[in-house]
Amino acid sequence: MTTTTTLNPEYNRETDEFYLNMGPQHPSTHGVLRLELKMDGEVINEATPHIGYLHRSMEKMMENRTYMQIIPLTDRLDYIASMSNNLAYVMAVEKLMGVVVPERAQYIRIILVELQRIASHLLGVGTFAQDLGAFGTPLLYCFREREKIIDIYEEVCGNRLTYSYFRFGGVARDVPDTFSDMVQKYITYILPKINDLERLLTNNVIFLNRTKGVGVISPEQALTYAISGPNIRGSGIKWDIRKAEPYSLYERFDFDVPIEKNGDCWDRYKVRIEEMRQSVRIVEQAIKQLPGGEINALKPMAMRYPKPEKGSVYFRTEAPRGDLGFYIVSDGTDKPYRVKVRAPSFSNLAILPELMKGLKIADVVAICGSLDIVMGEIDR
Amino acid sequence: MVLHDYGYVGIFFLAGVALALAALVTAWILRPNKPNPVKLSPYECGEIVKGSGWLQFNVRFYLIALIFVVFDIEALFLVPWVYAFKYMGIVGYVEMMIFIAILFVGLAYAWRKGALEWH
Amino acid sequence: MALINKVPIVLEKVPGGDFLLTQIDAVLNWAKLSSIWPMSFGLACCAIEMMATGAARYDIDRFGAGVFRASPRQCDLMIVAGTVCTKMAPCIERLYEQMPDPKYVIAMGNCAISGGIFQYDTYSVVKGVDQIVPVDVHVAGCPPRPENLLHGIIQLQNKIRKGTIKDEPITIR
Amino acid sequence: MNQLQLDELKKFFNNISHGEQSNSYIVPAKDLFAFTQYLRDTVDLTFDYLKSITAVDYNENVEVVYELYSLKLNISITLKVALSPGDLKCDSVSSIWAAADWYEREVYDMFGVQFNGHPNMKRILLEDGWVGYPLRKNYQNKDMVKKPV
Repeated sequence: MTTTTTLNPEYNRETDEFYLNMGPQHPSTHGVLRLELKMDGEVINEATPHIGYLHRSMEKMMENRTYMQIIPLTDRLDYIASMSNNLAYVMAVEKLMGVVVPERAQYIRIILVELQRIASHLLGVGTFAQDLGAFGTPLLYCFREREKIIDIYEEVCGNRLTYSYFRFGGVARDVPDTFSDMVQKYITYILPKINDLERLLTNNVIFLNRTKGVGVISPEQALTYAISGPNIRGSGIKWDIRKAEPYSLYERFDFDVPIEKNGDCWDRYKVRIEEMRQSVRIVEQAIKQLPGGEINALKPMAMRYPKPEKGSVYFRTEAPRGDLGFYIVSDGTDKPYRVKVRAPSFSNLAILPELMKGLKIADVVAICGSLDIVMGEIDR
Repeated sequence: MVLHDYGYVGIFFLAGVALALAALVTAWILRPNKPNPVKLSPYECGEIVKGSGWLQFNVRFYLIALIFVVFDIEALFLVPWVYAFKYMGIVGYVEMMIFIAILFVGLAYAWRKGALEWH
Repeated sequence: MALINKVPIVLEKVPGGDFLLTQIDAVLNWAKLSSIWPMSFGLACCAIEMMATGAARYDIDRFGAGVFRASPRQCDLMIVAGTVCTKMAPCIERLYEQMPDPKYVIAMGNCAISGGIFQYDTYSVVKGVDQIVPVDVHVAGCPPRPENLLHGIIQLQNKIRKGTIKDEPITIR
Repeated sequence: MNQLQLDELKKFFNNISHGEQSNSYIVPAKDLFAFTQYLRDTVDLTFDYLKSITAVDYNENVEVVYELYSLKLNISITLKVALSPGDLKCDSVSSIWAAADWYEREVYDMFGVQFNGHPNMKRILLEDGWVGYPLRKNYQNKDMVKKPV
């Protein structure tokens, strides 16, 4: 397909279309995503994403493992927010088995999941700013704050990135007694740091020129492409699963759902910053009301080898990247018959070709960063 | 032996060339040389290259490059003039203003001709 | 081969040449090992730990390896951080080939070493990156802690320190 | 949608029966398209959010599962379409919800269900030349080692 330039009648020449692979190994595709770009000079005519470079056949593996052996697999789906994956999977199986989780365990879960949301958004905002040319400074600030959250996780469940801390019926072990003042110290530490990050980035002229008005997603587009999380709230749709279908104890905490109106990259970034503040509010209230009591409803044997009766369940939660759902079909044995993971980044990425037409190649980087996708849960 | 002023410039020039050559030669001596077809194939993020780079581009890229070169050289000439500004009277000043005016006419022409439009 | 590899042949004839040879080796190896430039090439969860190693707290720059270059042309070290899938395998091979010599590979994480947690019931995972590229250092862990990766880089530096220009190992291709 | 609304639905589509859960319906393949069109377009229903399309291989039939959600009513429903393993054909809903494009490509990639009317019916996760559909229960692959229990 050739396009003619409108520069000057005398210079009217056809120009050829240029194929470019923003391939699997690229600093700003946030993992192994390949974007095949058909370009006229610098302007993109068509962008087709190719995924599957990290397809680890997880759903096939899950059919041959007991329910508990699947928990470490769910850590590696969205490896930036593995606590939220654990929560979604474990609550799905609990709903299937009809287990009521004790209060203390639910509070611990909510505190850890909201801290995970802060850590995930920190990494998302940090890499987004890094891709737009703010090389180093915001990323290192965000990683410094994130390392402090990881210290809390190491204290609680011993691992930095893949926790497998939740069990059916509660949590694996009780939190150490230094837990509450570590979290308390972190809350007072993080709020001014989020303001610093916002002061550094939000009204920065270069940041504005690169993100304002770029990659606008209209509400209808957002709904028909089923995008979720900060991306849909950036387009003005006030929808958060923690408010729409409150699971666990979310109706006890008051927090509001930040939305922005015109759905460009800048607004998605601002929604993420605001969501961090809301998560801090939730953790603040949860840590004050953290009750005593036992941390697991099931006896150890029942916890490790659950045998839910025949049936199927679809359960979804609000992961940092959006609507993370688990569809589990059980046939009464100790292994699930089928587990389907509804990954938010999968449909968040599907909207990419629609946004790319007519933009320049630099905008590809901005949009890909603002959608905050993770290849682990796209390719499963 | 009194070296004329230009002698010093000559030595300075030779030293520059010698340094550059030294870097190149040591690299040429030290680096292993194991070419193979895949290594010589163009790098495209790990994929096989599709289509080719040798194709007709939009002419605006070339025009912008040319205009940049012209005004870059202008800046080059401005630098020594700025340093010597104190020792030159009004003559130096007027001379440079004429030079800038000529280039300004060039810019106006390019702008009028539409070489700066991007779409 | 590079010109430097012909120097030992001359040096052997000269008395005390071996001493000089070891000094040349020391200088060359020191230059190589104190600026290993890794390629930013994260596949899965280990990539996040690699970024954490590059960040402020664990600071890979102390070992001269903090400059994560995007293109293989400017890298000496390929850190395979994550699960190698069958669709990605040809790309990894091509990237390894396109790196200039001398080049090294660190297999970071159990998935890159031997398929790790994705060993059984998987149809699309390559069980270990050493089936594709020659691996110099294996860094175990799932994901390995940043200290493990730093330890891996130190081991790689020790390996480079023992290199010599006398009989350049011919990499069988 | 409680029992009352199902009877009202039956006026339009007589052979829709109730699934085992509260909000799940078993829909025959031939009027799936019309039913989903109806679900999305009627003003008081507006199931405008397609959560996911997936499939389950029950050996005697392959069941394609549609998860829908209406932001307005804040209700989720599940549609199940049973396909015989012989001819895995189904209507594509990608013209109703654009998200279905990739979902259906993934179901085709993993189960081999052909969605007619789909703009770009190709594999999405596996290489194009891959043989076989991995998530089918009868999928054989020589380098897939069974986990020793």
